[in-house]
Amino acid sequence: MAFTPMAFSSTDTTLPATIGDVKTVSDDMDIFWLMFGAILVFFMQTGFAMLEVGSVSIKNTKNILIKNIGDASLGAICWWLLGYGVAFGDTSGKFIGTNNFDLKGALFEADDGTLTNGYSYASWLFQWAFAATAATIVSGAVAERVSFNAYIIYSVILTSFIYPVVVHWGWAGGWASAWRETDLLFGCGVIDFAGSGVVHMTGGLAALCAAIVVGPRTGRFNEDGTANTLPQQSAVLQSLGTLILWFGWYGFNGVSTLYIVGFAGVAAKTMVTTTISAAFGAVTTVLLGKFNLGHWDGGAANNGLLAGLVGVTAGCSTCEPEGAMVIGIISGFVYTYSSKMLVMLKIDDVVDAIPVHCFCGAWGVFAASLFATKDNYGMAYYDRADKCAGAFYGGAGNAVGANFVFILAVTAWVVATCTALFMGIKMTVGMRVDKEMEQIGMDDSKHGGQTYPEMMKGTTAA
Amino acid sequence: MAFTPMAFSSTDTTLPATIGDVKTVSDDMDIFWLMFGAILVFFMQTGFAMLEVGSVSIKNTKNILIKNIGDASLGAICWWLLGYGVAFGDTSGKFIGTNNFDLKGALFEADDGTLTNGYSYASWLFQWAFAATAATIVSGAVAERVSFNAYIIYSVILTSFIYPVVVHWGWAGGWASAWRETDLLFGCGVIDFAGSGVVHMTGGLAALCAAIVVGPRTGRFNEDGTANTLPQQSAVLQSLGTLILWFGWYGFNGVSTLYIVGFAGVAAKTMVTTTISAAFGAVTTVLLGKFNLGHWDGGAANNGLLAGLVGVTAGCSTCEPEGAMVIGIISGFVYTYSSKMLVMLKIDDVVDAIPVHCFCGAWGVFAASLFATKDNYGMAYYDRADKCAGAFYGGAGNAVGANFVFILAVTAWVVATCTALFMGIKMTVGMRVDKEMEQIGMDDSKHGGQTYPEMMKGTTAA
Amino acid sequence: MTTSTIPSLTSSDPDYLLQSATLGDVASLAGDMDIFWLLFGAILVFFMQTGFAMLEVGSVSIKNTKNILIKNIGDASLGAICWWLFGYGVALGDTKGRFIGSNAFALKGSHFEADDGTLTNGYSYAMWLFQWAFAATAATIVSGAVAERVSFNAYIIYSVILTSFIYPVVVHWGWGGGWASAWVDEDLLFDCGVIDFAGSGVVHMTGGLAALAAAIVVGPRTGRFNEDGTANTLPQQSAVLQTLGTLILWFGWYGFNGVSTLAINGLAGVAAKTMVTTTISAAFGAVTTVLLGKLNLGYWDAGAANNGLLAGLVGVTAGCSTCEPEGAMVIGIISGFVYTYSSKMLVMLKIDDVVDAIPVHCFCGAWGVFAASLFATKDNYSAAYYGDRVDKCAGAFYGGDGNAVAANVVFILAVIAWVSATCMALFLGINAVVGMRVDKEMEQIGMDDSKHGGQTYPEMVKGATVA
Repeated sequence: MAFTPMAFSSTDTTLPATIGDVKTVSDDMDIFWLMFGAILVFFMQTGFAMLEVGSVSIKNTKNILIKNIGDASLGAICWWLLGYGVAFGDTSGKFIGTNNFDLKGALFEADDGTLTNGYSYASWLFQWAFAATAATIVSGAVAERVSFNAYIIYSVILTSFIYPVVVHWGWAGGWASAWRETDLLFGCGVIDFAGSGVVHMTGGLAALCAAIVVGPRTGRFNEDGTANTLPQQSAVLQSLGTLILWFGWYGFNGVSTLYIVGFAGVAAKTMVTTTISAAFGAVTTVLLGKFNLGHWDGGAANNGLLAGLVGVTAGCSTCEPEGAMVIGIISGFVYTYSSKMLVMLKIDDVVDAIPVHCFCGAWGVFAASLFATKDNYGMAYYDRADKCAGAFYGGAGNAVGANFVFILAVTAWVVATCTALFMGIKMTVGMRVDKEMEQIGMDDSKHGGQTYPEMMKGTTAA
Repeated sequence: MAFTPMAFSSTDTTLPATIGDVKTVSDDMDIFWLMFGAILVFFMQTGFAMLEVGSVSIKNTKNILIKNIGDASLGAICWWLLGYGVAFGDTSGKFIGTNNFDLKGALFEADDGTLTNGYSYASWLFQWAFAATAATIVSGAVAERVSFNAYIIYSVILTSFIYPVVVHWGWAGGWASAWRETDLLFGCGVIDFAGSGVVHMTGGLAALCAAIVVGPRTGRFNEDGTANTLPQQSAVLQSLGTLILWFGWYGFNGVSTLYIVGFAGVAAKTMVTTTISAAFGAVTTVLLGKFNLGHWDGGAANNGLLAGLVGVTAGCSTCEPEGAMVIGIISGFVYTYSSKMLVMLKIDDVVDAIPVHCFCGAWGVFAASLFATKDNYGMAYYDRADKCAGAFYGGAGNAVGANFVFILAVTAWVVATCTALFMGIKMTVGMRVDKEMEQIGMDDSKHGGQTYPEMMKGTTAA
Repeated sequence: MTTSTIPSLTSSDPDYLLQSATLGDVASLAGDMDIFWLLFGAILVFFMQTGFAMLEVGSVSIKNTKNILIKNIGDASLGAICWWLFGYGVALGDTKGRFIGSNAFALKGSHFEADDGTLTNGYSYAMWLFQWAFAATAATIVSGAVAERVSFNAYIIYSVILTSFIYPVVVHWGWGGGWASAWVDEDLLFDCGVIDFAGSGVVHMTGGLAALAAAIVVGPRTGRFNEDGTANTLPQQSAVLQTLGTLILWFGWYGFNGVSTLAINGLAGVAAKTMVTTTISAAFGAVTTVLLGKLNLGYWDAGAANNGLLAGLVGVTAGCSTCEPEGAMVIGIISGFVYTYSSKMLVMLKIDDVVDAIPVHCFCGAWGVFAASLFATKDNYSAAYYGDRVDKCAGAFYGGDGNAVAANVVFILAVIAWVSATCMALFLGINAVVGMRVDKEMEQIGMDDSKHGGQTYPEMVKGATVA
């Protein structure tokens, strides 16, 4: 507790400083920034847990809680052993990373090969929090009927393989990445700054496949095609979760600059556009809900907020506030009507994860290629702004091409692998709990008893 | 993900560094600091939401939740289009700001007129979070009977106009601001560092006007003048909200230095005085509660904590820990007895927002002019300490004059505009829901059904 | 709100940005960043109070809701007052016989002044805040264990004494100028001092041992144990709140462990690696405990996931900055075993711990201190502590001479002796004077009704009075 900072070997403060002295401080600040972001994004796990538990019936409370802790815990183990290497290891054919597994390898060593490369450790932490987010999206959609064994299998495979491959494509050495000097997709690479596509569309598509394979909850749809609203235990917990997600999203989007030195202005503007899109997403969805349902719907406010946040995640660093407004408004429409469409298709999504993450995610990637201004692109990315700026701001259209191809490729990859995965699970261990267990709820049968023993009549003490 | 920081044009780290190199890193750190604070203050929205929902009856749960999400969302839109410019634009007659609306204008551009001024974007975000706080204070006081249309109208006007004008007066180019070199009120300007007056008194006074105009909840007061305690759904949520508010308050007070470089010591001491005042506020109020009510009251602990926090917000950077102790203790008294007074006056405030924010806010502004030491004033403000230090620490009394005038002016401005606003709403769309809706609760009639359908007897499924 | 110049770099020369910078300019920037770092950590650790509050309230019966909530607010509030007046000085003041600090009380004294004696030493204020948040954590651990039957007066007395004296003395020993501290230059315990980076021993074992003493003295809740030696599960109001609390604790733990570097300049890499090992141990703690729970109970237990997570976090807290990820894995797995079986043992001994605070904090804390002396690598020790002691002080599994094992074992024994002795005296004294326990009737109907103005959830619970 008595030590002094180690940066300066000399205590004579009147000596001239070198660039190296300044750079030491600057590098430490970048690591600080990344840890700050990692912690914020990790807190989104708490948000998802509250949102999901608030949305299910009381009889499945403990089941959803243990899954959320599992997403973070199992996620950390998978990300450690496999995920980070698949995502950020040296590329094999621009398709997949092949080393730096297990926090070992050149990435995690300093130049002299022995000491720790602190920045890489911070980056591992930041990216782990993103990976856990992608995995969590699924568990909300298929809650209340998916089996625990199925959940464990898909969580592991999603976090170890399916999601990291998309990360490799979009953000690392993969074929669609913009973070390279040469050989770029359409001369630009995809604009998906914080992951409307990489994270949200991937999670949302996995949720879509899972929801189709597992089927709707018993009693969700009637024979005449209408849908029933099943009990939701607490709007309070859902709102708490949503607000925590908004809070964490400033780390998700803002800290995706990955550096603060030289990027503080980009980060600040990113947080502003994030705010504006979220606000317009919420207001639009509430108004649409009033129009469609006739009441001011609290759930619409929550999901509209999230829709606006997902929508702006790809373009948050490159759009102007006005662009963010348009992105948020359209996200509200995309959410509202894709949610209706899923009901018509009898796909049962307990927390509306598919409309929010899959459809608004895809919209977000597309929007990023429309609304990127040259100034912002130049600051957040590289000096390719003339070619790669958004179609609405004088870009040559290459960004639209790149982003469109990326959307299609991610859709193909995730749908193919996830359908195989979930069909495989269905045919082996089974995707779904049996009818009786679904009826009485999973807490009683799998998790040692009901929640709220003091409030619920006829329950066993936990 | 592969880019290198931009701060240093040369990679030869042995070259001598210039002041410019140091300043680049330093500016980025200041922006980081402000974003850090903005995110913490934004999280206070979650705190207010939990506190308010915990304080109302179950039948109005969704109603209060959607309002809280609206305060942040609508608030962002209003702050974007109007509020920030009114508050921080170039002054017109030291009364109101007149430009930099809509995130446009010189403030948001770098020196060369094209690039982004990152600091201003961060400042916008920080100040938006403050504005949302001011608006939220009202919704707690008038919960359970105010109409949704009325809520939307007053939220918009408060965030776009009434509150930003006070900000302009106290913190920007206005007549009472201390952040200027010349032409200061009493030669000093007001000491209201983080806004006991600007934010809390403004929000609390608006809440007072609203509560008077809308009238008490049905059943709150008996004909003989006694009051009934109406059902509060959950002390847990109220405490969760309070603790989240305390957490966020470190951003509210500590980061109000607005810079970390050169102000880190001020920020650290500010967080310490904030802690001490909160602690004494809680302990004092609990003891007064035990004395008055005969039991150890959890609500007193929560509101006493908040009273201590509001009280120290104006003087947090300029008082000593002993001063913070006195401020916290007196805040406990102010809260306890102003709360009693409101009950005697038959003004119904669901969450005790008026005692906490209005009365402790006014006390806080006054206290700041008493307890500011010369050393602390010199570090947090300017070199006018001999004239402007607190009356108890050798100041010449100018600070007392300035702060007192500011309290009166804010009271006059907010009471006049808010009374006009709420009376106007009352005469047009109406301030209050009808009797029947109040009886059965707003969730059923306006928001699509009751919360907790599984726990409450005789409710419809949500 | 001032103009946007760097105060330390003011100059009227228009070309001053091009003038050469001195080490002093850079050092002043670095100093401010270190304070920022510490404030960041303090706020995160403070948020753990919210986590403990939710965890504890979720674990008790509805009838004691307000009682546990007011205690948690009290831990932070009373804790701040005690830490201000006494605690910080006892912990981090100048040492007296390497046993106890003897100045810097009430935020006064040279610690809190800059070199010129008038201005504020910002770093010390930030340190006060950071250490206050730790102290509040230690105090809170007790209230969970003895919930639902301890009297409010007893709670106030032990909180004050724990935060003002018992805990700060341990801090002085382990982190201040005390006999076991590694942060002094000479005269070190086994030439190394204890490796307890963020406080598996200093904070968690201390809190956990105090909880153990309190639980023994106060006795189990009525109805917890049957005459035939079996135990009943008493009602827990909400698994949701318990989980919310646990997740908030995990969030705050990144401040607890990561920011315990106490500076960011030169130590950012250590902090980043520390957060990674913290994550890995937490993950393996949770998974191990859930699997053990499935094996022992036959179902997937959400409580096991929560407490296993916390077990992994407590276990890695001492060695977080010095172990490798593989070491963190082993620490987390063993923490899961330590938690599961020490929890069973307490039930067999008929010690009633409402939130399992003793297994998590006391037993996993002790394991954590021991583990730190096994798994510290030379590279990591050198980066987090001092380079010139590394051959002697690295972990036993990574080529150290065994001095660290000896120092850490002695520290564990000393903390056990100190906390057990002082806390037994404290709690027996309270029991003899004001009484540790509420009366039978109040325990039956719950403390909210009788002491805190009425039941929680008046609208949901039958027979509750309106609050």
